[in-house]
This record gives sequence, C-alpha cells and structure tokens, in this order.
Amino acid sequence: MSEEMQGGIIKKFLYVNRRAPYGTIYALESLEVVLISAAFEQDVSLAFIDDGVYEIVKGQDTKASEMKNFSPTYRALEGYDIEKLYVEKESLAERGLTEADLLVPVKVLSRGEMADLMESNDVVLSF
Amino acid sequence: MSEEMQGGIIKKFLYVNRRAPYGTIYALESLEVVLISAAFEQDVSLAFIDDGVYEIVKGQDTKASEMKNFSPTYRALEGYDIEKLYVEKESLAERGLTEADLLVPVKVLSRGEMADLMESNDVVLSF
Amino acid sequence: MKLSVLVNEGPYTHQASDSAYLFTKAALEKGHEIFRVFFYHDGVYNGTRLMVPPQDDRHIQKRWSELAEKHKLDLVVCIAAAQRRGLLDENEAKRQGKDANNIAPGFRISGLGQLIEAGIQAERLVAFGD
Amino acid sequence: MKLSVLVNEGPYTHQASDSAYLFTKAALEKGHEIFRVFFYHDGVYNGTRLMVPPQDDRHIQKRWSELAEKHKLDLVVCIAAAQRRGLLDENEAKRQGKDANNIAPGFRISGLGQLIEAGIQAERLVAFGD
Amino acid sequence: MSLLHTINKSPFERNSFDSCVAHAKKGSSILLIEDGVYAATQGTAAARKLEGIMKDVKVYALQPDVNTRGMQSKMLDGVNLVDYGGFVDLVTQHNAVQAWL
Amino acid sequence: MSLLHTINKSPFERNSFDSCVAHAKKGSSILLIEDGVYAATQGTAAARKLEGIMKDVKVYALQPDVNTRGMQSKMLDGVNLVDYGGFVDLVTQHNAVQAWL
Repeated sequence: MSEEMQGGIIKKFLYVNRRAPYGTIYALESLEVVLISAAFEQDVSLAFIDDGVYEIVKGQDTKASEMKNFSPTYRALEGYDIEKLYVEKESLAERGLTEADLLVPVKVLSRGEMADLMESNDVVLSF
Repeated sequence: MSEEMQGGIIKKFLYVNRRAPYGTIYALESLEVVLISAAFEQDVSLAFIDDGVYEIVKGQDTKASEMKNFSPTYRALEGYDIEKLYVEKESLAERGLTEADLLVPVKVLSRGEMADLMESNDVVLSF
Repeated sequence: MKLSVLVNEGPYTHQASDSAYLFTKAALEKGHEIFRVFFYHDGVYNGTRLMVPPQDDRHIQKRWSELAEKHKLDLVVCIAAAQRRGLLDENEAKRQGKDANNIAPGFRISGLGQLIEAGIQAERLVAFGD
Repeated sequence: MKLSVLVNEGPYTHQASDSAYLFTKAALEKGHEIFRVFFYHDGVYNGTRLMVPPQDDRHIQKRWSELAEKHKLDLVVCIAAAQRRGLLDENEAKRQGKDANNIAPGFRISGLGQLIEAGIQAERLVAFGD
Repeated sequence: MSLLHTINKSPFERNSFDSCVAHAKKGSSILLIEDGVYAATQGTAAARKLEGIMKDVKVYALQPDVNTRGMQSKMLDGVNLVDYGGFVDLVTQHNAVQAWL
Repeated sequence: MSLLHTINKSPFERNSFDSCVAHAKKGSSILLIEDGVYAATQGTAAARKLEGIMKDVKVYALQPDVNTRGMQSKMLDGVNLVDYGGFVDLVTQHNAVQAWL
C-alpha cells in the first residue's frame, strides 16, 4: 500500500466532517477512511465544520448508550502523520464551544479560510 | 383484517408527513401504512407539514429519474374512505406553493390548528 | 402498560436501533408488556443473521434475538420493506426463487397490518428512526 | 476522462443509489472511463442478490449488475462496512462461519484501500449519499 | 390530552427541532434524545428557544445520549435529565408519543 | 482551482444548502440534485439566497430531479437545467467535486 503502488502519485485529500458523532455512523466510518488514506501516504487534511465539530469534543462517555467510543482515535491520528486538522471558528461559536472543549490540537480557521482550504485539494470527501 | 378482529377498537391515527418525496422512500412507504390502516377500519387523518407538502404537488413526472411515481395514490385515498387530509398554511407559503398546486382536495390549517390536531389523536406516526 | 415499538432504521448506521433496543429493555425491566417490536423501512436490516460487527462493538442483531428469547418478544419484520431490501426467511426465499435466506432467530416476517395492530392493541406506540 | 463513483446509501431508501447509477451510465455513454464504483456505509446493501422489489419498480441490484457486465465495471463493496451490515460473499461467509451469503453477480468485496485508490487513480471522484 | 414529543436530530442540521417547538402546545413535553440533546446545550440558538417555551412545555434530555456526546457540563438549566427508565415513564405518563422523525 | 458543489437535500430540512452557499467561492459552481432542487424554486428563502450569489457562482439544477418533483414550472430564472450528461460535463469541467452530504 505504499505510494509506489500508486505510481508515486500523492494527492491532496480533504475530509470534510459535517455531522455529529453517534446519531449516525458517518463520523466513525469516515475516520476509518482517513486512517487508510494515511497508509497510502497521501497528503491528508481534515476539516470540521457545522456539527462535525462535535466529533472532537472532550469527555465523550458511551457507557450508558453501549455504543463504541471512537473519539480516542482522533488523538491517535498524529501517530499516522495526520496532523492537519482544521476547525471552523463560526461553527464552534454557534454551538457554544471553544477550542478548550476539543480533545485534539487543531488549527482554527474562519469561514472564509475554510472556503479557501476546500478549493485547494484534489479530492474532497464529505461524510 | 376487519375491526372485529381488533375487538371493535377504533383509534384515531394521525400520519404526519414531513419529508419530501423521492429523495428518501419514507413518503412512499408511509403511504403503504396509511392504506393498510384503512383496511383495519381505523379513523385515519393525514397531516402534511414542512417538506411533506411536496408529496402532494401536481405534475410529478418520474420518467427521467426512473423512479416509481406514487403521487397518483394520494388521489386514490378517497376510495379507501381516507378523506381527512390536512395541509399547513405556513408550510405551503414558505415553499412558494398554494392550494392550487396540490393534486388532491385538502383542508388548509394554520400552524396553531395543526398543533391542536396533533393533540387530538391516539396514535401519531411520522415518517 | 402495554407498549409497542417501531424501528425505522438499520443497525449501526443510525442510532435509532440502539435507542429502540435500550428503550424496550428498560420498559421490560419496569414490568411493562411489549406487545410487539415492528421493523419497517431500513429497520428490516436489524434482522439479518449475516452481520459480523467488529469484536469490540455491540452485536445489534444478537442483542435483539437474545432479548426476544428471554422475554418472548414478538419481533416482526415488514414483508414489503424486507423484500425490497433483501431480507428473507426460508419460505420467502423459496417462494421468490432465491437460493439463500438471511433472517435471524427470533424475528418473523409478516405484513404491515401487524404495525397497525400494534398501534391498536398497545396503549402507546413509540417510534425510532432517522 | 477517468472517473470514480462513491455510493454511500442503500437501495430504495435514499435516492443516492439511483443518482449514482444514472450518473455512471451517462458517463459511460459519453465515452468516459469509470475506474471504479465503491460502495460504502449502507451503500453495501446495493450488492445483495436477495432483494425482490415490486414488479412495477426498478430492480436496483440487477441494474448495477447488468451495467457492470456490459461495461466491465469494477463494483467494490467495502468489507468492513459489509461485515457490520450482513453483506457477505462465499469466502467471507466461510471465514465467518456463516451458513449463507448474499452478494450479487458483478460485485466484489474488498478493503477501504480500494476507495483511496479510486481517489488517486481517477481524475474525479463523485460521491452520492444522504 | 398531553403529547410527548421526541426529537432525535441536531437543531443545527435539521428542521425537526424548530418544527416541533413551533407545534408543541402548553402542557405537552419534549424529550431530546440522540443528536437531539445538542439543542439543550448552553450558548446555542436552540437553547434560547427552549428557554422561551419552558414555562409552558417541560423539557427533558436523555442522560445516556448527553454523556455519549460529552455534553454533561454544557446542559441548560431547567432541562430535566432522565435515563431510559425515565424515558419509559414519560411515555406512560403522556397520552401519546409523537416522534419528530 | 474551481470546485463543483453538489447539494442533494432540501434547504428547509437540512443545513447543507446554507453551509454550501456560505462556503462557495467566486468562480465555483453549485449543482442541485435530488431534494436539493427545491432550493431553486420561486418564492422561497433559498431562492433569494441563490439570487444573491448568482453573479459569482453558477447555479445548475438536474432536470430529471426537477421533473420528478413536479417543480418544472417553478424554477428560478438564471438556474441552468442539465440532464445526467450535463452533470457529467460539469464534473469534468471542474477540478474537483464536493458533495455536501
């Protein structure tokens, strides 16, 4: 699964996370895609906008809902060299959240900067 | 499937239709439930609010999308003695629609009247 | 009190199935009677015995089947919704000329009338969906 | 141009699968190459041969299988998503100790890497979902 | 007659919260479950709407779903937290349940 | 770089339309498909938003989905109707596609 197998092509992949975790499985299964794309040595960025910012909120505790708590995986991304995590400022503010509520270090972007980021990638996937 | 089989119980069933047709199957499969509840001789009402009003818009033509056009079924409801169709005035207005755009005769209710209707039923199903 | 439960979404993709299961279990623990659990729309997928979730995750089908066995629950999958989506029992597979079936223990396939009956006979019908 | 298609929702419940099919067909008619169609999330349910839709409706699985045969399309179902939801081929069924499988002709089960590859090798990746 | 309304979607993503609030009558109750619990978190437009109707409508949120989402410390004052047993009690205490799906 | 944004949800039901419009840059295009086509129907708040960005962003709607929903006579002026072949052309004419799922 090395880059050689893909003819040395390195593309810029942007994963746009717009959905809350748990209510639907998209956030969890999207994370599985992100991890795989790292194994392909692609240039990976993650954007958290709208309800996607809820994915990386601290203190998720799934004991009583019996669901799988996948939030620790976001902390593990660094180990896969996935370090470009972008969060939209306006999305945080609308939800009464600040950077201190998040469980991973991120770069906070304005909506305009987020729009620029979306334009600068080869493959944009939104789950 | 007669009322005798249900111990003569007749309940007031309200079906709340809030979703556009075709994008998802809920409107189509909800209509199948409505038809069955008529066979059980229950007291059936249909409410169309929010995007549910799009379900009964005239002129649906599914040839190019290859989907099943189920809108004629709303016209057939009368034959099953399902005649209580309520549409919310505000939902129509927000969508730029009027009663003349609809393919079946309905009673138009204000939002307040719709709220009253919701409270006056035994079983409320929303698809 | 006599309750019925409606499950409109499939396992894992939407939390609806989890919520319905935990609600049903809590109602039974409180001594209520569950007249029926009816699976409609993508809810029919809860009843496939072919699912193999990851080891560290809940097994949604098994959980339902075990609850059904323990409490003699009536888990009914809508036939029309099931056919469209490929959920069959042995009889249906034979009738449709299919070479396999996938229904799980404790589930049965029946008509939509069973949902209306669940609404008539139970004192409350609680729906879970998308 | 070389295109890939991603299908995130199952048949009938969401229009996503219809849109993806009609897009793929139109792209082929225009002479483009479809590198791969990848089925993820509930999209895996498009690949069950057990579905029996009403006679007067489209048969979504057959439509995909026929298009695949005609154009030698690569229809790939994600293995992790498929296991969770009960979509198995003969090998997977054997490996998981299941007594039946339900995959349809023209579909194959493989890893998520196939989606990344589809993104790398195709000039455009077009996603359809909820 | 009194209705129990359940909302399972985020008020940011869908219109079910707004529509429910616009239709909930005095004496009815709203139970927030799944992604619906975000509506009762502090500092949001949805929370302000809830505050506006709380004198007429009782508002509940499902604690397991609040915890799952890490929103334990963010909940709006006046929102009653219940577990699944409490959910069952709410169902039996109201005349019917309307799920805003 | 120019992006093709696709929106497949009703602007009344979900926030994907509003979010897309807020992120679509000058020179990009928006294609409305499935329930997304309702956004381009006359007399709606969504249509007014589209009118506001049309000088910077090209707006398309998928004709088969417009017809399926009976919205043929309601479409906003300035929205370009395309069939599936036109959808394919839009994909190839832009550098990437962002589906607002």
